[in-house]
Amino acid sequence: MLTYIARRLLIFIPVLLGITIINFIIVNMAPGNPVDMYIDPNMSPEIAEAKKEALGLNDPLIVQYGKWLGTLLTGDLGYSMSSYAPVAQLVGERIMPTVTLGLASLILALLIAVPLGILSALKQNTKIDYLVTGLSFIGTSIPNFFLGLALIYIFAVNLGVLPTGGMQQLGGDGGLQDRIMHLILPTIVLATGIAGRKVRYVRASMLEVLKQDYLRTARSKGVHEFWVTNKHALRNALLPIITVVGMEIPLLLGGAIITEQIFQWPGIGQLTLQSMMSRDYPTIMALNLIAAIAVLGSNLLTDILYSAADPRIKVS
Amino acid sequence: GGGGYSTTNEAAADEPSSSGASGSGTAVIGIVNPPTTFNPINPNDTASTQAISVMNDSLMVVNEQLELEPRLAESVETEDNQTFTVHIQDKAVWNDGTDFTSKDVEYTLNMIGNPSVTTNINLSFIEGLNDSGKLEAGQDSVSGFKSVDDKTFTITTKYPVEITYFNDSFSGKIRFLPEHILKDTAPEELDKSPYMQNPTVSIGQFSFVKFAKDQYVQYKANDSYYLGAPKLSELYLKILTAPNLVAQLQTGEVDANMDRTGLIPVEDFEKVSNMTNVSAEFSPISTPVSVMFNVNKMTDPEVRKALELAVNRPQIVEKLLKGNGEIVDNMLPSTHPFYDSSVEPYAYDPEGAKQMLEDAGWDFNQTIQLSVPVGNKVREQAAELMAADWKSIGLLVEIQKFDFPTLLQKLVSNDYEVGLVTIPYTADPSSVYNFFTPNSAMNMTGIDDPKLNSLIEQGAMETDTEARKEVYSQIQQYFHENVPQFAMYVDKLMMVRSNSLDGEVGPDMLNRLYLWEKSE
Amino acid sequence: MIEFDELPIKAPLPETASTLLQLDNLKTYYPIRKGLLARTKGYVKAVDGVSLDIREGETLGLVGESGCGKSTIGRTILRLEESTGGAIRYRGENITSYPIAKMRPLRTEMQMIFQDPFSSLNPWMRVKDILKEPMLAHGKATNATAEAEVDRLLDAVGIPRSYKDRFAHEFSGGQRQRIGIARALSLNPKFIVCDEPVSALDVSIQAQVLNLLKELQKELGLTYLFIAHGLGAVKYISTRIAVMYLGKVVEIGTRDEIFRSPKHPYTRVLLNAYPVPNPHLRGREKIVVQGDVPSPANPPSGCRFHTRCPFVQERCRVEEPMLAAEGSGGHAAACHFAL
Amino acid sequence: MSTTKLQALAPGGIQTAPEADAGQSESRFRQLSGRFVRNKMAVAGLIFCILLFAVGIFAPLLQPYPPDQVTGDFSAPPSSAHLLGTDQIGRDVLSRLISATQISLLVGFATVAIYVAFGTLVGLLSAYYGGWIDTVFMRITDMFMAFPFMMVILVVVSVVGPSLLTIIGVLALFSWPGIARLVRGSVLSLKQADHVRAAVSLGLKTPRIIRQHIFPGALAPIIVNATFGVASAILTESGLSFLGMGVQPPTASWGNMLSEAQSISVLSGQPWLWLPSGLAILLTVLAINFVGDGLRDALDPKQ
Amino acid sequence: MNDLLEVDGIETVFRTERGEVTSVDGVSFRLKAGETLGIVGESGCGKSVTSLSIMRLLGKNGSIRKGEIRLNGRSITGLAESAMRRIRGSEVSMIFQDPMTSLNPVYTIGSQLTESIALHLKLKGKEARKHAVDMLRKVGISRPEEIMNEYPHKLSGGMRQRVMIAIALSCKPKLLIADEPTTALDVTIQAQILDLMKKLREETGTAIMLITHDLGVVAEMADRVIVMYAGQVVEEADVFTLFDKPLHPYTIGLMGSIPHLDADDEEALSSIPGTVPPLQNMPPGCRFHTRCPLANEKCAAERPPLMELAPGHQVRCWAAQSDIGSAAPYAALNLETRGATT
Ligand SMILES: Nc1ncnc2c1ncn2[C@@H]1O[C@H](COP(=O)(O)OP(=O)(O)OP(=O)(O)O)[C@@H](O)[C@H]1O
Ligand SMILES: Nc1ncnc2c1ncn2[C@@H]1O[C@H](COP(=O)(O)OP(=O)(O)OP(=O)(O)O)[C@@H](O)[C@H]1O
Ligand SMILES: [Mg+2]
Ligand SMILES: [Mg+2]
Repeated sequence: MLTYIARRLLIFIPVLLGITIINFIIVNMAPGNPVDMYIDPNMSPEIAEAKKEALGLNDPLIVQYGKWLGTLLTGDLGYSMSSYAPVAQLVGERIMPTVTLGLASLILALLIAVPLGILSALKQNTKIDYLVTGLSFIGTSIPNFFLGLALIYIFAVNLGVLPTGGMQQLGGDGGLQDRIMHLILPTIVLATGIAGRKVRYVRASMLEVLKQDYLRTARSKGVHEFWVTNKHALRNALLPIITVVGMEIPLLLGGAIITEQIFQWPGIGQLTLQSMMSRDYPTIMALNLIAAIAVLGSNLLTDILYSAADPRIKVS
Repeated sequence: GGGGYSTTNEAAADEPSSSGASGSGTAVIGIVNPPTTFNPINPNDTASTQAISVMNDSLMVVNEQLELEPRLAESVETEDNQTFTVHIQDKAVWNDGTDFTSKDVEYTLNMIGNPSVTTNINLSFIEGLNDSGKLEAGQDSVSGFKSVDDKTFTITTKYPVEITYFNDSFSGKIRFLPEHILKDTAPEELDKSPYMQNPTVSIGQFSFVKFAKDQYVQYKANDSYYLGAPKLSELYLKILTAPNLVAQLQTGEVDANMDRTGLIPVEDFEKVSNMTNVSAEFSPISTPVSVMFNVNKMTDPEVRKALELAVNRPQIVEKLLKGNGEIVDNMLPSTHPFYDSSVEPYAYDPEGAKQMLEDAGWDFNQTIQLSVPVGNKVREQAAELMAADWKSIGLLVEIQKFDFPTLLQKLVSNDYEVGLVTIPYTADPSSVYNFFTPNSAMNMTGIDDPKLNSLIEQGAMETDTEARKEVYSQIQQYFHENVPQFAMYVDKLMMVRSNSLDGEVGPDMLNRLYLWEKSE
Repeated sequence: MIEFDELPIKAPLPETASTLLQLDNLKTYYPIRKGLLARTKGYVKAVDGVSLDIREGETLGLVGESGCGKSTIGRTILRLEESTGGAIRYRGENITSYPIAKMRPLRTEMQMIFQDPFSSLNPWMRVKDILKEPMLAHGKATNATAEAEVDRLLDAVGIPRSYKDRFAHEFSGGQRQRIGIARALSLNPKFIVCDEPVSALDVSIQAQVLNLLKELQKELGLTYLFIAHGLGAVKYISTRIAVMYLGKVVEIGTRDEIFRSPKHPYTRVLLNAYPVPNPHLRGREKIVVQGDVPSPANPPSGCRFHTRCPFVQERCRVEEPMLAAEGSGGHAAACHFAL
Repeated sequence: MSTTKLQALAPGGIQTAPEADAGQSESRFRQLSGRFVRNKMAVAGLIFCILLFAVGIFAPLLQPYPPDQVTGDFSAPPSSAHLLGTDQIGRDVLSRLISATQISLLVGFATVAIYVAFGTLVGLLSAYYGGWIDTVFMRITDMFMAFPFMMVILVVVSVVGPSLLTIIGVLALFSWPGIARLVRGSVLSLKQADHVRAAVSLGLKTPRIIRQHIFPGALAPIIVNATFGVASAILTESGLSFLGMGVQPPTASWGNMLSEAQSISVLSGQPWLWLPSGLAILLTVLAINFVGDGLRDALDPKQ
Repeated sequence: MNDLLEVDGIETVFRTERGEVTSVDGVSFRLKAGETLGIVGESGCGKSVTSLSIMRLLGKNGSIRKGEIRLNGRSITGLAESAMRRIRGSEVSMIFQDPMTSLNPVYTIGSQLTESIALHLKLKGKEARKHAVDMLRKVGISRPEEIMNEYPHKLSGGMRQRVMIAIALSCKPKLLIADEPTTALDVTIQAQILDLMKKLREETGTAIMLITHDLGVVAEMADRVIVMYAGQVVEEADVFTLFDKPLHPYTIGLMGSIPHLDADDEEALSSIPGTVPPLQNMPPGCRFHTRCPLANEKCAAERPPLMELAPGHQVRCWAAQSDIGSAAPYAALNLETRGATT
């Protein structure tokens, strides 16, 4: 197991290097740069040039990349070019909100999707099945931004029961209850899409398992149908879900950009958009790196979890 | 000639007793764009400038009539339009109790001039700073600065300038660094110093408490404020999306929207006007949205003029802005003191425009690229209307939307044909016209006409106000005729204030925060 | 690389028939990858030093338990699997490392019939296209003549011509197996590897297919390597039989020799374990071996059968027996105590 | 093949039972369509899609007004002149909806066509040839999979400018790894299938083996994935439109029409501005998903 | 009557997408305590469905439309599901063809074994475990304590089938239904399992219903044999009679098509031409007539009933009935009944 993890981590290195290189090129190809961003007609072309020089923006890309990688290897993500805050701090502050939102959405989505998926599979080709299927499709086809606004309109503006956005009440730390109140709407928005997709997977996986011979064995032992489903079938059906959940993580980061934007959730997504808009190269690079690590890490975690959950699979 | 302002602060005079007393109540101002930095000498963007000015006063402030009023300064005076004497308010103290003195001003100026400090402030008109606004190598202090005493100093400019110019470029613009806090920080470390992330020591109406990223900036009353302690105990700048801003005005979570960075979308005007818990009005002045021509590609002034004539600007103002706007011809709105009302904006005339184009030999098979920045929906919609207008006279138009950095890069490097951009102006008109000289890093139109260059230079150098007005009239006339740029529209911004908030909102609202009151 | 620590041993060859195919100490290993860099940490020794001769016109039956390497031999002969060591000689020519292009003309001579009639036919092609494809690829027919050839092939395997527009899934297992045979015949081969062609079929259908194979052999002078794990079919169709255990041939001989006087204990166990469809023989003495076949990744030392052999001796555990001819006509067994 | 010998070999004892369903040799297609037709939702979805295509193709004929022209009051509610009202700058919503159909379908289908073709190619080659080609391809695939999708799309769109082509290209660029893996997986297992082994032993050339014997087997998961891909491309475009990076105005797409609903007033008071495009997205995604589901069931060999 | 199991004319149908199919059509037989009944027949002829009907495990779309099944004289056809569950695994238990898929891959052998022990014997914890270990030992598994904690994939096919047998026998059932228990196994392993079953049968006196299509296995194990074809019983006799003197042309054909190890025949194997007709599309008359060399008009038109031609020997064939005792019509089959030669 340990060698397996070590090997996977070893493979990460070239992949990450590739990702950062491609990303570096793409980001630098984007027109605009952090200096020109801050419009001031009194600035002379020379000083703008000097600024670029000072920030190293005039070096060849390879040199710039080398410098970035060099400082990265010393554990330093550099300083933001727009706020001059250490990038590590900027990103660090945003990770928890995004992780919180992502985890909450995943959990909510699974809490919805697993029972519905199972129900749908057990009642295959009945009205219930069609209803669940229809709902899941609707869940996957509502754009996040639309659902978000609609929920704000209903729950925050009309009913006034939930805050429209943000992560906590102004000023205070608000306490747990306050945070949860703020978490509800964005979580619902993100979870809706995930749940929609997951229901289909759980259903398909359950249908597959329901065909298996070992269920017949269980029945022939006189096991109650409830346990046949919820013990013998369920555990097998949930195994592939682990992989699928792992695949959600990159989508979560992506979906979060819009959701965080709508709900003013101070996470990675928001920072991404801001640093994109200000061409804050170090921050963009750091975000990208972290996202890539998150994706690769979650892949690895999924595989490990899978092998832990499924006795048949031994990672090697 | 000479001139000057002197002041006795009314509020302080009215209620001197309030100084030192704690206020009560919390006000929340909604903004859509988050501030990115609190560095007083490097405010990157409007939101940052606003966030900084809540806690840091400048020597003077601009009021709603675009006039400069003294603030930290008791007076700014000059005899020869080259040496400006500034008296600092006696009572001005940093919020930690340290006296605010000429030393702070000197330190700040030296930092601005220091080549290794990042700043977007350019004071190249001050003696001792080179054309880039930096100290020459080997120097570490600005020779144009002279400290007279703790509360008095003089600034010498390289050449005579009008006092408005001086105040606009210096007194109203510079906010100060606390020398007693930062003096041991090496200049090259200044940008990254912890102070810039957590600027609790400041000299303004409120003091910084906390910046919850992407959510809000929290301030508390500066009880030792030299104009008297604010009546509120707390103030927030709350960062929201536009729909949420409207929603929260309705729910009462937000008390007012910020000028310029807290826009109410046009489609919500009606909804907001109908809200019972808030009162809404339109700000008297706003910024023209410029249509920029790349004169190297759109070389013929007649063509550019024709394109201006072909835009149905009344429709934009009447229907899109629902009447809350005006039509002007170029960079300044009609409320600007330097606005020349004798320059009549062209009337909408599609037929005439078409004729002019034909006369100019325009190739109607040529596609015009219209570059539009994303982020302001009304501006985008107006661009679509403009494109439709142009199409209706037989032109081929292609809209390309870019995020702001991309667009700016294209404009600055003259890699576009027609572009939209909003350029904020200040009380002194020279700042906006500086965009049209080759001396600027930001010459978006690429225009380099000796006549215009000399007019703009004259405008900056002229010390007599009336003479300046004359020069700027000529510039506006030049724009009217040559059309390197024209204004698509000027929209009046909706300013909303909760009924429970007692205070002024509007373009200069940040000047008067300390007078705001909040009833429950 | 693999060391050639054993001398190649050939099964005895009667003078009467010429050798068509010769395996010379053939080895096919599948690598097992493990560790940090996924280096090869060991091998599944699926075929571990097999020497055989297949004579023109005969059927060599190959029997053994599941996983002992029978299919691997078949696939290696047809170069569907790369061998790890040893040589394959076809008509005296060493084809072990022929490149793909050089191998292609030989493909017309050697063919294969597969075990699973469901997966061995391309489900997306019509029968006639399945049969035409190889002929066209090798220029054995033109578009014009192919249709007639298809008819003849279908006649030969007993599928009505009218079915040639159908897809594989529209046939029963037995019929599919016939189509598989027709496809193998389409290139007019000399030698066919039949990899358990009847195991997946019902008993009554098995007989149809076995009869067909036998008849075709007689008519077309084919040579078969007939792989099976049941003894019944092998006995019916083979002239000679080789018994495999864990990657090695343990006994080889004519059909009668194998069935009448098996020499290797494993062969005897196999014969004995086979349930006889005669209730009157129920009470007969039986040798039931205990345990399972060991893993080919880690075969036992000495004689590979020693872990299950009812007659095991100390010597068997340490010394590996050679497949040595004994007595008449090339009947050989790899056992120290061969009977 | 010696024909004489074969002819001599009459199938004497070998008789073939009359096939019970002789005569009705369904083609594979007929059989699949038969199964597909039994799934009512899938059929409904298919009909809806066909209608959509018709709308897309005949869009210029169906639009009551030119979609980019200001033809009425701004934000006017539905009336007899404008059946679905007008948008915020006075253009006919119905006309725009119809012309948006064309664009959104183009985004959905063109994106999928590109990435499916590319992903399939990569997957096929990677799995068939294995070895270092596989390693390199798969590492590249990993890389593209680990890119945070939205973020990179934003960067690329701002680099190349947000034209319709860019959107299609960029969506395709970051969607192919999924299908490459899918195809690789099924090819790896198909490679072990006996009919592929047979093709090799018959001496067929590699391109033909891939084309004729491997590719069709990998097709089912590809088709299913592609249908879902269409739906998700349409959705992603709407997300990009929300961020101002979608299809460029004045061209209408469902996404940029829907993103007009970025205001509480519009949401609550002017449903004609968002409901038509919202419903169009919802129904199309639903329909395509149903079709995909139907296809999946119909193509499932276990059925 | 002291028959353990009485199956009386059951007809089992499945609702499918293409309409209803009758998989088992009027099957009747009896099984005494301690007896072993072999059921043979081609793939798809309804062997498994018959056994699943007895277990009432036909799934959602299957049902017994007609007939009755009695266990120890008590009808179980209409029994409530809860009562049926008490029977499954305790009175009647079952082992299946493919030991690779019959065990749940994510639970240990121990937990799958103790599940039914806890359910029916009401043993808990250590006791249940001890019983389970005993069972494993009984089916010849060495190191049973360790195996208890293993997952199925670690075991070989033979081991798994032993575990299945241990599970099936753990609650001392009166009837064990073994549905092709050795088909997936190698010959040497098959011999082990058959050996084990014989031994256990002697020890416990359990009646066995042994389903297979291998006549060798039947000859080895069964007391009486039922031959099924296309959902019907076509012949029933005790094992010796059936092998010595089969009467139905299908049975004869089946026996002719097995290559025998002990005969030196060079001639072709006899084979039954053609394939089984699909259930949806049964020919009228005798279901076998399309493949039968003896078929005449009567066979094509009239369905033959199952007729007792000798005591305990029942055949569903018009030809067999008309010419009992005479071998003449069978000459046309060109078959010999090899079992009789010994
Ligand atoms: N592609 C492969 N990769 C790794 N191991 C393999 C591969 N193919 C076969 N093996 C292993 O090689 C050994 C021999 O396999 P082979 O298929 O030749 O056996 P066989 O005698 O044909 O068995 P069966 O009767 O089950 O068909 C087995 O242990 C098998 O697991
Ligand atoms: N759940 C089901 N739904 C529909 N048809 C079924 C179902 N189960 C069995 N059948 C049909 O019933 C018939 C008899 O099947 P059964 O499984 O009893 O055959 P079998 O004799 O056991 O064959 P084998 O030897 O292949 O196991 C087959 O034609 C099969 O297709
Ligand atoms: Mg094999
Ligand atoms: Mg069965």
